[in-house]
Amino acid sequence: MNTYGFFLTNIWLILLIPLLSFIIVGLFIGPKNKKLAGIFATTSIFVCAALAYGATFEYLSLFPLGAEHPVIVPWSVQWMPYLENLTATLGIMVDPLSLLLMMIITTVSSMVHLYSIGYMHGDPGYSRFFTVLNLFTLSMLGLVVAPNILQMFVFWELVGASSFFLIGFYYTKASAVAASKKAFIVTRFADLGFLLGILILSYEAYHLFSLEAFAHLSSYNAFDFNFLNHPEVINALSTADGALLTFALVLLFIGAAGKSAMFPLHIWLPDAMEGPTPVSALIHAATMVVAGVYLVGRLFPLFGSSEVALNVVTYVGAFTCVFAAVIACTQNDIKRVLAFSTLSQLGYMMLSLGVASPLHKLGYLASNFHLMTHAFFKALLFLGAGSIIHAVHSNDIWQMGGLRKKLPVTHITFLMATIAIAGIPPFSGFYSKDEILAAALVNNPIVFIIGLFVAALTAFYMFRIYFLSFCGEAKSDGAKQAKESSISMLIPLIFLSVLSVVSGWFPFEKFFLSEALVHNTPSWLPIVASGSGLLGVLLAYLFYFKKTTYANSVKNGFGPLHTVIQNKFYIDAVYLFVVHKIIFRFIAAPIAWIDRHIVDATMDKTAYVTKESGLVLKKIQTGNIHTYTMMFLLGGLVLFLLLLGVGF
Amino acid sequence: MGILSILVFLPFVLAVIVLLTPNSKAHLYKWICAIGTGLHLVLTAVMTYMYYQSYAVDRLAAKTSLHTKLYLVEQWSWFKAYDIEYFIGVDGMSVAMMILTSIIIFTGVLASWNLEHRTKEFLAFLLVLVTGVFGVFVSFDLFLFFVFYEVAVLPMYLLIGVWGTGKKEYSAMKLTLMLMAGSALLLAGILAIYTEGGSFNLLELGHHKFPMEMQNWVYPFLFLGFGVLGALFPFHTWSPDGHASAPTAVSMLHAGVLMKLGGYGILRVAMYLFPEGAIQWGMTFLVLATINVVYGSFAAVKQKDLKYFTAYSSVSHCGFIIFGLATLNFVAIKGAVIQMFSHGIMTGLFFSLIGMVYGRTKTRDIPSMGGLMKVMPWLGVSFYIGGLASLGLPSLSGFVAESHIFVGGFMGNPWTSKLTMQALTALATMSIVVTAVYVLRGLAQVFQGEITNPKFELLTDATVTEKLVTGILIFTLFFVGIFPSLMIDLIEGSIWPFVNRF
Amino acid sequence: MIMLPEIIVIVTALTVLVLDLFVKDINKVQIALAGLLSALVSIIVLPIGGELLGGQFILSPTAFWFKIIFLLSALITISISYDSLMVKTSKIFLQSSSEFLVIMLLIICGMMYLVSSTSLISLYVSLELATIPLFALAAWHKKESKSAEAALKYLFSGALASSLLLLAFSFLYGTTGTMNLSEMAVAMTFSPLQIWAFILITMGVGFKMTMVPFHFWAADVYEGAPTALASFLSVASKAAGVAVLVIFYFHVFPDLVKSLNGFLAIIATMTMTLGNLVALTQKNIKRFMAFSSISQAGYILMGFMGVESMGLVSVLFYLIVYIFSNLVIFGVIMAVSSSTGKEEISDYKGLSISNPMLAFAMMLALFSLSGIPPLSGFLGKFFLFSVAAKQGFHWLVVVAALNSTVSLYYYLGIIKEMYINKADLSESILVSAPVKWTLSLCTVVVVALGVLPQVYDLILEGF
Amino acid sequence: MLSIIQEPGLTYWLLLSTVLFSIGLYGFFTRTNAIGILISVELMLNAAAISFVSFNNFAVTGDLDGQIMTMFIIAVAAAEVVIGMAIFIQIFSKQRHLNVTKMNELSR
Repeated sequence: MNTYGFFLTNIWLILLIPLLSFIIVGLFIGPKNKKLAGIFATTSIFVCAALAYGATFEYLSLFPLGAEHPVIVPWSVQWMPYLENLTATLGIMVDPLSLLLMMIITTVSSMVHLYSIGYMHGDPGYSRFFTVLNLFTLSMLGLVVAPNILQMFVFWELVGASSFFLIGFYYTKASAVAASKKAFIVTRFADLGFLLGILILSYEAYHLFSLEAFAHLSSYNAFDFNFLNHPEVINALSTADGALLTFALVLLFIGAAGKSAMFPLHIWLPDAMEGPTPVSALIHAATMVVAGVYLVGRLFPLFGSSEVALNVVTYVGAFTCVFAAVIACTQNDIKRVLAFSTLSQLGYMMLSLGVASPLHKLGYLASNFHLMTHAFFKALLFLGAGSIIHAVHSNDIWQMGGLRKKLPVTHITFLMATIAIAGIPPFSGFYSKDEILAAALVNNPIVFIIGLFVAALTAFYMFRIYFLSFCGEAKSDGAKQAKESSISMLIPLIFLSVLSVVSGWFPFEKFFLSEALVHNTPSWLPIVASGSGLLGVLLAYLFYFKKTTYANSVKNGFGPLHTVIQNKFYIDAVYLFVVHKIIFRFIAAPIAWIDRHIVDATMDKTAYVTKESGLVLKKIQTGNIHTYTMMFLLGGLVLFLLLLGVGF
Repeated sequence: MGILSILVFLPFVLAVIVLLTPNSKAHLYKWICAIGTGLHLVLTAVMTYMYYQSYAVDRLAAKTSLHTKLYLVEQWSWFKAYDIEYFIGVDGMSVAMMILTSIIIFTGVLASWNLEHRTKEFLAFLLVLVTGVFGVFVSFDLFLFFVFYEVAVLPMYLLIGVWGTGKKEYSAMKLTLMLMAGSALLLAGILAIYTEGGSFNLLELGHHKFPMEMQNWVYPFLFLGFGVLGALFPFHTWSPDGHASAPTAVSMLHAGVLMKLGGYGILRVAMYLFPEGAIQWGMTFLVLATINVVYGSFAAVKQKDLKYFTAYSSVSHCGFIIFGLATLNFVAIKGAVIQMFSHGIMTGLFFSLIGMVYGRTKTRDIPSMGGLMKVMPWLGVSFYIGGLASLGLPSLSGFVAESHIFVGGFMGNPWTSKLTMQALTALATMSIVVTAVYVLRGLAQVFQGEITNPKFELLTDATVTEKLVTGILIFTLFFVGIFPSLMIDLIEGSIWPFVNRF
Repeated sequence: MIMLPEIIVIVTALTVLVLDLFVKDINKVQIALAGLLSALVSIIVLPIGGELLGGQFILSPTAFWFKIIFLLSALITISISYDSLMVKTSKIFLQSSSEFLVIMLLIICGMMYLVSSTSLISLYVSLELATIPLFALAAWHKKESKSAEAALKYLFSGALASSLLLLAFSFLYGTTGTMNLSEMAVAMTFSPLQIWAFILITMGVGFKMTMVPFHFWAADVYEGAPTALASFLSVASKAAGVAVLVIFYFHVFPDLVKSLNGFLAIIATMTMTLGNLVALTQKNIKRFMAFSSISQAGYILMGFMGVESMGLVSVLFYLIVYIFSNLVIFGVIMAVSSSTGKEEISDYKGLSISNPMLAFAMMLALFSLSGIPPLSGFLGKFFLFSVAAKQGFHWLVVVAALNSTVSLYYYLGIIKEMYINKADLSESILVSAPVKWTLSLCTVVVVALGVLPQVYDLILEGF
Repeated sequence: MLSIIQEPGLTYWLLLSTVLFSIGLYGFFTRTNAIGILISVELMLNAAAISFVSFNNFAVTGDLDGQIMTMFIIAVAAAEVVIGMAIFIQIFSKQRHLNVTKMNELSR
């Protein structure tokens, strides 16, 4: 075994540093000195970023780009020993996917930390914000480097908890409290699916250890990814009970769908915008929502083994993609638009994973590539929106306008990110979306068409908010006196805008695979893709550049349909109805009632019966001597009968 | 006079000292008890260290042994006629329970720091109660076990009756009667064991092969007898009322420790002596425990009073303990024992916090409180940590226990059909969502949002003792949550014999 | 000289009688206590197994222990009723209390003869000596009509019982041809007449130890009679009843009773359950104690199952434990009624504040009666239940345990009055010195008996 | 003439004693006056005495225990009567009547 360099040997620092800074800032620095807390937290994340980049560099020097990229676990310690080889270890797994994710998370997180030093200035909960942000980064990193599925679940829940605290940061605002509760409960429900998936999977895998065919794998644990993704194990599991394996995979996907806000479980993401904008940028754009994609990506060989699971992933992803894009076009709050746009881009990633299969991995690569590029430009969009809101003091795009001259840096960076997401050639968005469309074209034409249509929609709603906020004249006095944000907020914007361009040229194919992938994408594909993007831009220009007459006429044309879409198809209302009306009224309340009036009452009844019988027996004590002596002789008779009955 | 006897009778001695101190030095009572229980905590740590030394040598042997191996044993004959002995010793499980009880009594005494009404008798009765509990966890002679078991139940009546709130007489009487009725079943069971097995010594009885038809009726007797204390489904109704009207320290001790006697008893006596009976009755009690879990969590959703809210949540969590035991699977039983420990600490934290909040806001009604986080951040954060621990957030001890029970439940046992076992475990797992719903709803209503009642503006945050109480309990929650292998290693050795006997 | 204890008791009775004539208010209680103590000491010294008067008077181990029980109960009863015997100002003071004392001593003497007798004649005479004077004591409160009425009811039930008993003795005598109990046991032939005699004896003795169908007199007599007598009845006369039952079940009909476990179990259940259920509803403390002692008789009956020596030992041990617990409660009742004159349970409100020591002693004794461990009541009950369990009557053990839970309900009711309810006792309760000493001594014994095994082993050696 | 009626055997005497006993019992339950009840008690005791004597005479011919027993029965019966009368006087002095059915002040 070749020895690891400095970075890889103590890779565990990447977890320890955020933990230490979380504790130190949280307990010691936070209450004392606000300013120092912010700086200390940000530096610790920068150190983590350096560690991540160092590790990737070292990994690539060990295993150069073209060569085989093995999965190595430089550090792991026994954490939770359930049984002999059913032990959950706490460790760090290094392979191209986890390195990629580590880089993305640490970069975006450090940018967001830097940005929020300026953005959160003057907020009473300043140090509390940085503490929980550090906790979030720690748990996200823990999730990404997990060598086994149980450690992933552990940090998965911690991510959910820290997002709960961050969404509910302004805890005095009732809507923020409700949003944080909703987010935690919906993701918790999805985690139930995830946990059940783990239980079934680990139960099935554990029984393989008893077969002697797997004696040579006995050093592994039932939870480890290396074991679960091991080809022999996979075909053993699918042959043993294919249906059960598919059921387990669908359950795991439910967990992923919850965290990545896929269609049925997406309701919490738009409300999560209640949290401060840096939070939305970090958590609800770049990192947390991507965890679901990462889960499916990590277990990709296992998912590949069952057709049904992949189809579920594809169609749920595709539907969410279209569904969210349509809603995004009608939203008025800038952060809601970006939230729905995140939803639809996640749908993209999911469908590209679904479309891929172990044989031709293009979809798998494209999804991870898009994950990276999306993280950068979506974070940039959110931070840009943050600085707009910071300047204009309102989220509503109809009150912005004409900010081009007032916020020059924000304008340029926001424009670059919008072009990137629209998928227009020189920028990163085009390359990753093009790869996804190529993968979709090969496997699933319907999905390809959906992807194309959504590409146009994405361009349309992105440029809609661009034109409304930056072009035309200022529509409100807030927009009139808008001033550029402070320097500490602008540096991250610039850095991210550079990244959102550079990330397009990332040699993702060689990074992931050893041998080059056979490319049979037709030449007309890139042109068609960028064409649909430009079409979207053109439509947005026509509708929203100067006067919005066309937009209004189209909106009235749609009439009631428009309001339905605007209200997110009333799905939230359905959920509220189910939870409150059905679960609370027809299950919880009756149980509470039963407990109080039936189970409890029976106990009291038995006590009442004993008391009553006491009173009845008391009546025999009449006090009259004749009854006493009569009872005396009756007793004698009873004894005699007893003797007859029992004695003989 | 080994360390175990000291540990058991130290609280009793403290109680006597408190009773004897004259009324003039009233302020001393609290200090005597605090220092005493603190000393007790230190001694428990010493005992654990001593246990580890002697246990380390035969850790591997435990895996295959059929009989519990005891350490730090003290044995004197008591009643020669019935060969009843004062036979105490400790194995992994008992050490864990001793640590739990020692922590809870120490924090309980600290939590009742500002109690004015007849503190002398209160502390004395509390310490007598805890002596009974310590006794149960170390005694391995059935007679002694039963004596300590009843001593633990009895001061309850006076503690709730005299120092309680709300309809205290009713709930105190209900609680005592239901627990005593439960122990009536136990007495019949123990005597049946004695007539059949010939001795009261648990280890000797372990060698005796009990006939099947006897096991068939004695096992349910013992299970239900202990189940009443462990809040098994139909007999749990004493716990919401009892806890709602009990004073803080009493409900801490009761929900935290006494309810664990039920689970502990089921494992130590019923399952150890009657493996075939356990198999025979496994499914019925598993279904009951599942109802317990789901029923308890749903009932907690609609509760308006903080103490009822916590009481129902502890009914659901105790359901987990019995569920873990009823699965007859090694991992699940280990999970049940960890759940005993973790839930004990969790409820201790919850009830102490409720006591502190009640001490300030003078109301336990959830809707009427709001926005307290701004006024008492320390208590708010500790409440949230307790809440997250109870819904099983990883890195807190709740997750360690529940994941064990779920994994064990899924692996099931060779005597019940795989499907039913997994279906029941899935049902129980579903409760983690319902727990999340009611915990967050309750805590959000109390702590988040604007301050509803202007009077709450001027409330103060935690005092030093309160910070100490919550600090110790939260530290334990995190310690077990982050380093579970220590707790697992402590317990594992003692669980193997139970499973090997099936 | 194994008849020494009886002689000492008679001599003390006479000296009290005579001295009372000549000396103005002598401290008769002290003399009585001195006498009883010396009798107790003399018994311990005596060799077990001796016999006198050609076998008519023996000192068997059972006799030895029953005599100790009788003397102990007399000793404690007299000392706790110091108020009603000596203190003129107390509300429960008895006129001509020295005669009361003399009769009580003679009754004790009767009981001691009862236990040592070997033939039917001496058995019958001593039994009557132990019963009839009680009717007179019951009527001691001349002013109240309740006392006379109680005495009347007691007289008639007692008379009926003794006549039934007598008829049974005649049948036994007739069929076995001998008066001597041990010879009778040998000549037993289970003829219908003897079975009928067995039933009649059970009825007669059932009256004395308040078995259920024959317990009706107890409530009224306890309430009507002076408390001193009520406590004496609940302890000594019940022990005498048990003694007679032991003589017949263990020595005269052993193999018949061995086959009648079910019969005994059902009577025991009836006695326990009825005693407990009716006690639930009682308001007057003395009536309440009547029913509580009826239910205790039920537990004692469990000891007779299977007629083995372990059963007898547990019955004896339970009686000793029962004496101490019961008399502590009666002591407190007398202390309270001597200063407040009230006998309702609700009058005990806030006793824990007005007199904490009294309340604490009462609480311990109540817990011991309801069978709560570390106290001796639990131990006594545990051994009785183990006898029933050994005979395979597990359902009976459950019923008995549930019964003691029900009994816990009403014992806790009193504790609730004392500890929880607010005190409205205006005058504080002052307790005279001897009563205070006896109560604290008995409470210590109640606790000690529960923990120390010596007493049980001592009894065991005898058998 | 006497020889025609042969010597009555044990059963006849026992018959007599049981009849006497049941008469006493009957009196015990129906009499309302306390003294009436006392009389029926005496009847029962004497019935037992008769059965003792008859057993002694016919069945147990060896010794005289039965007759000695009767002596004691008579003595005890006397004692009972004395105490009974004392109690009745006390009741009578208070309530001017001895009707047993009215005396249920002690009840419940």
